Amino acid sequence: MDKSMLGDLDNLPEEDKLKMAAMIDQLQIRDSLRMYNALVERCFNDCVDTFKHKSLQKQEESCVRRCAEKFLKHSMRVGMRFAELNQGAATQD
Amino acid sequence: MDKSMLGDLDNLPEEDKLKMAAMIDQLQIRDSLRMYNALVERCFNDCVDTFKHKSLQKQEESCVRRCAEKFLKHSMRVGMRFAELNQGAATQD
Amino acid sequence: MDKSMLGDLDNLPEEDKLKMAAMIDQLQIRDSLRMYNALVERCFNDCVDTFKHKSLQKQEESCVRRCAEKFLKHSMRVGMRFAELNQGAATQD
Amino acid sequence: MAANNNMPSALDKEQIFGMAEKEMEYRVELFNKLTHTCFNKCVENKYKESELNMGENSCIDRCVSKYWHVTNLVGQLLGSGPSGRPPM
Amino acid sequence: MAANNNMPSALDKEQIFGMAEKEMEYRVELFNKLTHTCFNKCVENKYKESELNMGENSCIDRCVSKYWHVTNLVGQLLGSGPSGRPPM
Amino acid sequence: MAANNNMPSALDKEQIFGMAEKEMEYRVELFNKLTHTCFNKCVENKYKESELNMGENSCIDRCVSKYWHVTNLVGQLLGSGPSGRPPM
Repeated sequence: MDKSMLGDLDNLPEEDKLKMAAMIDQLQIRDSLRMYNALVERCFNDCVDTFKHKSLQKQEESCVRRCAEKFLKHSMRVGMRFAELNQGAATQD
Repeated sequence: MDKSMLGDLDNLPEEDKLKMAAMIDQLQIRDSLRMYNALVERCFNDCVDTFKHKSLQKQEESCVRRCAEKFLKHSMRVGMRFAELNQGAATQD
Repeated sequence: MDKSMLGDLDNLPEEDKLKMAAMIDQLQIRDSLRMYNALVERCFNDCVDTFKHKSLQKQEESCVRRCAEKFLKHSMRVGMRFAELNQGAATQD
Repeated sequence: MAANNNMPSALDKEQIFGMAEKEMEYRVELFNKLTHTCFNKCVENKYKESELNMGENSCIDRCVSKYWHVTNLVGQLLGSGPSGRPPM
Repeated sequence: MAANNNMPSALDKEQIFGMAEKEMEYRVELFNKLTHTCFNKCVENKYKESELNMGENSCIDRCVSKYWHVTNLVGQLLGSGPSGRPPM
Repeated sequence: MAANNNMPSALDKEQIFGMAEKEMEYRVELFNKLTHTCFNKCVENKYKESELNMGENSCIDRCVSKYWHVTNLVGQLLGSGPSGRPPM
């Protein structure tokens, strides 16, 4: 999207700014829910492989915990690096 | 979504209830079409591996049929179990 | 969608036809952006496997170029064949 | 988020619709991922038969149950509180 | 679903737009899945060249054709009637 | 696409909203694909620990950087001009 276009947003009446903010909220909710679904799918796939029981076994449960924690830490780190690159703060190696 | 919020839906005028019902219809249509696309992709991937001909070979066609039938039966079973869990009817093993 | 329903579109006032055209534009933009994201993901996955450096190495860069070019040519060919099949112009082998 | 006076404004109503839509999209996506994951884990993909056999059926039941547990467990970790319901 | 009197109401119009949108989304998704699947099946992924060779080209043509047949076959099984068109 | 007179019409406004929405969806999808891809490339998936170790951390940083370069490179090839920004 061109910046000149984004500039036009300042000219929108108050009501439209509210509408835009609501849209952003909605996208963030959808994104969190998708992330949640994707995280469950990943940790289930990596940690659960036997189906002799209906309930999670101890070692499966702790695997899922570590998987989820690790992924969240990873995701935060990626977010920081991504933000740096978006701001042009990246340096070469 | 909090239940108190869903409660508010009862206070919506008739017109909005219709709108909500239409939205649910639309989501179901989209979901069916996505399921259809995903089923085609899966059965194609699992059943078709040689490309010496333009048309489906007999054994590929019967593989696709069995794949689709099996997936639909699977999907129905998952749906029943999922509904039970949603209703808290699940018992431990 | 049933053809009789599409027929109803002709009865829509001018304003709605514009709205429909805008919707199609939006879907095409979304589709292009998704294709772009998917292409980046594929070429990255197939071409980049070592992480000793922050920047792309020469052979990785040329791999990505060939990957993207090849995929675009592939996509155009698929588009032509797909259009033929949609028009019922397909012949048997 | 919804109005307290039981007469939601236009913007509130749009948000209620939007939330309900996201909630349903989430449930559909959960169901779809669960279905595909358990098919991959439990069903033989040579498709020699179109029926699910007994072993596949019991694997599916347990897979759904375990997937549900993982959903609740991850939901707790993501901070949706002590109970095992999805974070909405 | 559409009004019979050729003057669709506001709700009907929204549904017509919605149906058309879903139909287009479906076609786009079908095309995308087909494209990625046939790329996986037919194209060498070392990318030694940026051109598609003859073997790849003929594989692609047949792959698209077979994918189309599978789409129609599954559509029939899902009950869209005797003809081979997608279920809409 | 936007009106020149700084008072966008209803249709223009809908398009501005639509464009902004697509742009944000694109960035979210880019971030998600990047996150999952670099997790696959860099993080040991036996999950013996819940911490990222030093090797994983430096792999992640480089992976993000390389993914960014590939995004820019492909953007250039798709014709978004000489600079390396995504094609919008």
